[in-house]
Amino acid sequence: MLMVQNSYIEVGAIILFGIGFMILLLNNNMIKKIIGMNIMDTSIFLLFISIGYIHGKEAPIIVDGEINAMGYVNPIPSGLMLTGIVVAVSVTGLMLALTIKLYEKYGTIELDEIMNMRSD
Amino acid sequence: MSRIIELFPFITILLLLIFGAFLTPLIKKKSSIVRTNIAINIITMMMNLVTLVYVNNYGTFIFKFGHYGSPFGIIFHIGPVEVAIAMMFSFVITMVSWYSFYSIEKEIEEKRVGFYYILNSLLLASLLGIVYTYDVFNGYVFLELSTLAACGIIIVKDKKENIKAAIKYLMLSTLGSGLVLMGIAFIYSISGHLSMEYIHEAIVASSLAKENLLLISIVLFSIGLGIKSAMFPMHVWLPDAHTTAPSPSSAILSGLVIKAPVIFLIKIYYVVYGFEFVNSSRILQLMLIFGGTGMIMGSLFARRQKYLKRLIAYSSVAQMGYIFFGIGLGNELGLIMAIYHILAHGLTKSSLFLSAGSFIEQTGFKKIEDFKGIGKEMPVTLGIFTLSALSLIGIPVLPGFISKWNLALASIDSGMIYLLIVILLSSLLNAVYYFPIIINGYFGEDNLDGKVFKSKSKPIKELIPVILLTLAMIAIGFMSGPVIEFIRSGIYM
Amino acid sequence: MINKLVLILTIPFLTAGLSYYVGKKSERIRDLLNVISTSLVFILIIMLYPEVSKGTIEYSIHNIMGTGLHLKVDMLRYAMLFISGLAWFLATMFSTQYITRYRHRNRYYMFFMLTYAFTLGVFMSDNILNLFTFFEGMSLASYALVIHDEDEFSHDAGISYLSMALAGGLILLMGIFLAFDYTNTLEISGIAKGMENVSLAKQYILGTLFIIGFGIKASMFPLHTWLPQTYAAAPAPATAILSAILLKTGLFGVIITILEILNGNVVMSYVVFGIGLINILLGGFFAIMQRNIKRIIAYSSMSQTGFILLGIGLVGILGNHGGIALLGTIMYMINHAFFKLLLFFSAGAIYMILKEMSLNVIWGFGKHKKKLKMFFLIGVLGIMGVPGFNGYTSKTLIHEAIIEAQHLTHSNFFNIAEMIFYIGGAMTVAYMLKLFVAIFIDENKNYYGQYKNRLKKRAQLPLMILSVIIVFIGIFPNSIVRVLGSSGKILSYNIPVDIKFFTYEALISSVIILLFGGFIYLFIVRRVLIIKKDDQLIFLNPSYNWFGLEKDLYYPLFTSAFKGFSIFFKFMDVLLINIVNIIIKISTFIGNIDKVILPKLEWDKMIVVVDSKKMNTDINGKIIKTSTLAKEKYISEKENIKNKLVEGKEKIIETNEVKNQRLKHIVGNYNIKLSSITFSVFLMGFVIVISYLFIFTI
Amino acid sequence: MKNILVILPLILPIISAVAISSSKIIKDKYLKLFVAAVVFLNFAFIVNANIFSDLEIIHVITVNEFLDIYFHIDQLGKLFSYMAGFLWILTSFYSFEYMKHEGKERRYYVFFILTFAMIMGISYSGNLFTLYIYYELLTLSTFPLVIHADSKEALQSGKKYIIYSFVGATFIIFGMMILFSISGNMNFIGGGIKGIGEYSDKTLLLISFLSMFLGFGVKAAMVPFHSWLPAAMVAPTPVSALLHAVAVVKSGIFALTRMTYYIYGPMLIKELNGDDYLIPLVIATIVMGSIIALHQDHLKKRLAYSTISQLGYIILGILMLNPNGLAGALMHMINHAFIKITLFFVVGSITYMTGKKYIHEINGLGKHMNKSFIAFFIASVSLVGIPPTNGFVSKWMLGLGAMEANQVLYIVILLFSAFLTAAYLFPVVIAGFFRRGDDEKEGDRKELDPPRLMMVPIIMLSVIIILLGLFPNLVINFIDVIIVDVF
Repeated sequence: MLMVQNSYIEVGAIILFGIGFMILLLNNNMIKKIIGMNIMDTSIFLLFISIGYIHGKEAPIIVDGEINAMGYVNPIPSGLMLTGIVVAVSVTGLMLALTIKLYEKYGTIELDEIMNMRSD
Repeated sequence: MSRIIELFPFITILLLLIFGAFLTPLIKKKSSIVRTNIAINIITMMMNLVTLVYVNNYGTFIFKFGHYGSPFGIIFHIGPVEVAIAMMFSFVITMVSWYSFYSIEKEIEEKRVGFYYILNSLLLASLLGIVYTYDVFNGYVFLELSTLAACGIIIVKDKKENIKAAIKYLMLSTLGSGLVLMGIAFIYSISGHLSMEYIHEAIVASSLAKENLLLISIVLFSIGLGIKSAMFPMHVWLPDAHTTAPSPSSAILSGLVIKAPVIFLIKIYYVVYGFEFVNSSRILQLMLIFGGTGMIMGSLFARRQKYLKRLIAYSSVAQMGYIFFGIGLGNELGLIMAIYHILAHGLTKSSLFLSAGSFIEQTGFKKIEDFKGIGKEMPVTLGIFTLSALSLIGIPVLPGFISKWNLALASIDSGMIYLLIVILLSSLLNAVYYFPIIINGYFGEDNLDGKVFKSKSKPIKELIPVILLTLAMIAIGFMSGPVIEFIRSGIYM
Repeated sequence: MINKLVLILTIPFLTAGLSYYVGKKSERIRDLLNVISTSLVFILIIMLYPEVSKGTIEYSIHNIMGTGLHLKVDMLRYAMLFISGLAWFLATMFSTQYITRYRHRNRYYMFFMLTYAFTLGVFMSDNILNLFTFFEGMSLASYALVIHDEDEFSHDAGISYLSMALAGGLILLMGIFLAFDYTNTLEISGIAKGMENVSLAKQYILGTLFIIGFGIKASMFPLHTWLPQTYAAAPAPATAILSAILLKTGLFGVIITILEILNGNVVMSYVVFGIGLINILLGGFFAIMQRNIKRIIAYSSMSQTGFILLGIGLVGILGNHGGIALLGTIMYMINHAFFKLLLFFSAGAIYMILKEMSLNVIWGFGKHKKKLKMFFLIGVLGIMGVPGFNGYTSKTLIHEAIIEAQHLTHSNFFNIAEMIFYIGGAMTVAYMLKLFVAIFIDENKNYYGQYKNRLKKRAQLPLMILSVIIVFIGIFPNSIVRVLGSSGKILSYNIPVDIKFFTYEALISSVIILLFGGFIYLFIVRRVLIIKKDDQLIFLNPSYNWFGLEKDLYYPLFTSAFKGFSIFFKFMDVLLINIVNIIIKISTFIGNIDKVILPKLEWDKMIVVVDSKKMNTDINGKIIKTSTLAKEKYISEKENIKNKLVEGKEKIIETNEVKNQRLKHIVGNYNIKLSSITFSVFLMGFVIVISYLFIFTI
Repeated sequence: MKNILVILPLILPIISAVAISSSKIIKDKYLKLFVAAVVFLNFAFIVNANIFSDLEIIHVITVNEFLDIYFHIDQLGKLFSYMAGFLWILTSFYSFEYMKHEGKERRYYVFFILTFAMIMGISYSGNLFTLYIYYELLTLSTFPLVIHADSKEALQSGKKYIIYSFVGATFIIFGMMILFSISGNMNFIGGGIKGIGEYSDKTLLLISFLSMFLGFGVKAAMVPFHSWLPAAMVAPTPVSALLHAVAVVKSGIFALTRMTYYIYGPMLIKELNGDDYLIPLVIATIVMGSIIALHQDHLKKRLAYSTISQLGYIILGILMLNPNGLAGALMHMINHAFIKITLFFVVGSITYMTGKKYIHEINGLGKHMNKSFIAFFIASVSLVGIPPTNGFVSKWMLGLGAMEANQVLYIVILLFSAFLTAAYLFPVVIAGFFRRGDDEKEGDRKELDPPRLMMVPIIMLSVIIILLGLFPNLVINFIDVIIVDVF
């Protein structure tokens, strides 16, 4: 229990990951799948940022005078996650575009029905 | 001069990204886009060649972005392995582009031709990035980039099967990259670094304390990258994607795209975690099991296929099995052979796909049984196909044989002789599904009825890239000694 | 100057080749050529005598067949050479008339001469490998003679002959291997020397192999099965040669084995002696039963072989005193050759005229044929052992040897042997009487002397010569003994000179045999085996359906063994393929797992089965269009189908087939779901779990 | 310069095959002339290479210590190359006539000549790896010959052939891998590679030996890997003859000899008891081949099974691991080549002249095809092992080898099989000469002996069979050099 208290953000991230994963796994609807994937990605971002965050420290933005480097949280994870979010967004974008295409071609975005139409 | 040469890896990526991917779309004339991109590809290849010679003469060098060394800056590590693989990548892409120059219009709509070339450049840039980089997160970004670009060259054909296959690929791929990112998060939480060497130092310092975390992260990396490189049980996206894509794209996908993550994985294993930890964890056995089953199951699946390209795609699964098998052996020779097989298979499989593509293009058939007697109509192309297939089957001197031979030696070295049976069984199965195609192609009275000699063969001009690929394949078979020595000089262990 | 031995060996070979090609041009020249060359060889053999009488002649040519060709002639071999030379000469002369009505005459002469050459080789070679070579060659060449008629019967006989001969040859070869291994030499004399250092058990093995190998040719029991049918099948001159000479090659081999190689080993000698007794009884018994002339004479050959074997055995048993037995054996071989030639020639003459061999037809044929009757009678008297004819001399010698053996060992065994000797002699008398009386004494209305002058002079000449010889030897036996004994020793046995043949005891025993034989003929043969009916004689052969070694034992044994082997090895033959097929099936099964089993096609088919009239054909896999409309259509069709199914369920009895289809459909649907992305993701999760388990738990 | 002369027999056929493949370079009418010239020239080159080589070692490509293609002409190679070169000449002349009715002559000659090169490569190869490469290439180059008819059956058989061959190759590779990891060197050295016997893990050595033996045994038609051979009978007769006599099965035998005596060495194998595991298979090969041959009515199939059985003899000789056994095996390799090629040529002539393929059809044919059937008879007598033919000589040597190995059983098997050999070969002769045809009349004799181009090789071969039987010392002396080298 102590561990959960200490690292509730991480635990939350993992739970989120699981939720996203389950959505991805169990839904046939493409849009829902994409949502699930996004939840998954987000959970990872959360985890990453939580690693960088140290309770009681400031964001590494110089507001009033320089303080010791120990006074700031690690900025790198946040920076990285910006990239990660960009990547995730682009992937989501591509995925959505593909979903549209899918609907045009098959007339549905329910994957099981699409699979039923397999003609080979 | 040497300073300039050390810039080459960076310049190639920049060139590809800026000129190939971002600036050429501004050009209106389609043919100019194509020509520019091919030119850039050729330049890249040349530069890589120069770098290769340079590395061969002066040894490994490190390129620092903006002169910031690690841990703060991103660095490229350009050693023999990287440069050899980069050379292979750029060579294959150049040849495929050259090939597509004549034939891609027949497979995709004309308005998308330029798009296709742009994506090719983007893909090459990202792949080179994965190969060169010594920064995990940088690697992740390149990995995602390559996924997107690869998706692009699948859906460029714009048939409904393509869309479906691309979605399947993209979905799994993002799952995989999610896992990789998770893994990065874990090791970052342990080490606080992103540069591979520094992570390694930190891990060595704290390996005992954080062992579970390390194990979790290594599994995450293995599975995540395994999906991307079609490791056996997660190969399900591969056949669809490779079958439906246009043939040149298939060549690239099979030859290159699934190879880059393996390089990344090798780096993570041996540069990030280090040999001791990897060897003490059981991850290598896991690789060995997946690789070995892949080698056999891939071939078994391939044997049942009715469509030519699908068969070749499944064969890729088997061949990836060899690579993972080599990694899983956990000794130096095994690792060398994994890398050697990446080179060999990249060349072989791309020429296989290109020749299969020209069969399909010229005849309009897709099923294997329709290709009976194809050798009468397209003798040269089937000849190329035969050579490549023979390499995969393991006829001596051809690279496929070399890697099998050395993998076997490596498995004897590691004391697991029973693995030889896996290798041999797999190559036998290869023979079982490739030979009927060749035999039915060249021989058979009923097959050759009504076929006119060379009636459908492509002009030799259009086949030159494929022939060059085949020649390169034979060359690395014949020069396997020097090639292996070269790889050995830069192996991570 | 070419060596005479080589000349003797090569002339028949050359003649064989020549006669085939000359015969294509002119048959007369060919006949002449054959007669001349056989006479030439015979003359050469006679010319050898001065040298042989002084001692052994040897001659060797190196580097042929790796071991060289080693020829040797001593007195034993010379006797053999002599009778073969004479026999061939006569048989060739007889053939010139006999064979004219046959087909493939050129071939006949070729193989006839080839057989001659090989036979001479057998008798002359000192190297056992050479001997084997000639022996095999002889078997193969004589095969062509056996099946000369080319009908079913002769082919059957031929196969029996050839397979036994080959088997014998190979067994002999086995023996040769062993001999070479034991003694490291191939010279017969060398082997004999080397045998002294070889353990007894090995000697027995070797001896058995050799005796089986030679014994097949010598028609030793139980390896005689080829003999009757072969003799019956071959043309008469060939049969004569087979019986007179080829049989002797086998006996010669046995002599070599027992007396030379094994140095007269006593145990083996007893074995041969015993086999000889069996041969006498069986041969005689079956000869009495037969009604085919050639068969009778054939079985007679077997019986006579028994006497010779008896002699061989006695030599070994008597050891240093074996001279008289050896002399008797050799004499017997010579005599047997002569009277058998005469008998077969006469039978051949009958066959030539009538084309029939069965006594049921030819009885009474010779009533009015004086000359033939005389020749035949001389032969019969010779074989019966009537004093004054040659058979008597050799029988006397062997009888004396038996008595000597009894004196030496005081064993009752030899008393019994003597009894059997008597019975055997009596049987000979009986079957010969049967033959003679049936053909030449009984009166048959069918034959009234119409076939006069069918037998030409040149065919009569051999008969005449033989008759003269038989009588000559019968009256002056010592002339032969002197010739044989001129070198003093044969095979290290001292040969007595000037034996008194016409002693009281010998004459008495001869008379006993004759009387006993006559008794058998009168009271058994005439009563049981011959039936008189309306002036017709009918000869019975009760042994026709009796247990035959070949028919009832060897043939079933070998065929069943062969069948068993065949089944086993056929299984072996396809074993691998079957295994591979099974593996392929398994791999197909595995390989299909990832492939979606499309239930839709099956589904449609099922619908067609249920209600074929109402279905539109266009829904078979072609309903998928890229518009939503098509999709709706698809779904509605699907609904329809389901509804129809439900209706059909009420109307039509749901067969097992339909049930299975439904099951397939469900499984297929499940499969589709699993092969989708969902499945992939599921799989990935599964792999992760497995990986964790693998890493953390193991 | 000398080196080039030595490897000429390897190169010339390849160049000529390429030349033949184009109808522009070699016109149709010069085709046969050219083939004849090539075959003769190559035989001359072989003689030249064999006599003037002085055990030269020619490295062609050396990639690293194992990927080393090099040639080395020793006595065994000479023996094999002489035999192949000579028989190739005869076969090519036979083919000139025979292939007229099979068609597709150009394709046939291309691969015919190409196979020659592969055989030369096999006989001259100086290490196991080179041998293996040529061995694989041999499979590929003979494959088009096997499926020459291009019918469904031919393709099926061809597939079988190639699958079997590759299974064998897989076994070989398996063994080679282990061997190389043990010895690090695969050069042929008479009596075995030095130092290989000192390796501690004997099981590993044994496994590699057995695996390689079985692998090469596939080409040598060892049970249970034999069934490709009867299936490959769909090929044209000259091909079958070559397959049986020299090209394929004998290369298997050759490789077995090389491997047994030049890699492992008889001493080591005796120490490993490697022969004990293989002898049952070999005996099964001998007996099975003979017995199944008895059941065949198809002439060529009968001969095929006979080959299986005879190859068993040779392998048995190799496995006796003593000088006489090896001498017998090598003798039988040569002798069987001559015998079997004769038999096949005669069977081919029968088919060529009359179209008959089955034994029940040939009754009385010997009267019309006198010379052919006499040749067949001589060859079958020789195969049974009746002196004075060459078949006897080799069986004699094998028998001596068996005695030296103290195995009377081997002799019994040999003789039993010889009996069966007689049982399946003589009926053919008997049917030909002594059985009456269906509508045969006296004096009704047609001249059905094949044309001269086919007849002359047959006659030459049968004369050789007898000559080698009468004067075997020529070959024995040649083989003695090998024996001395190996033991």
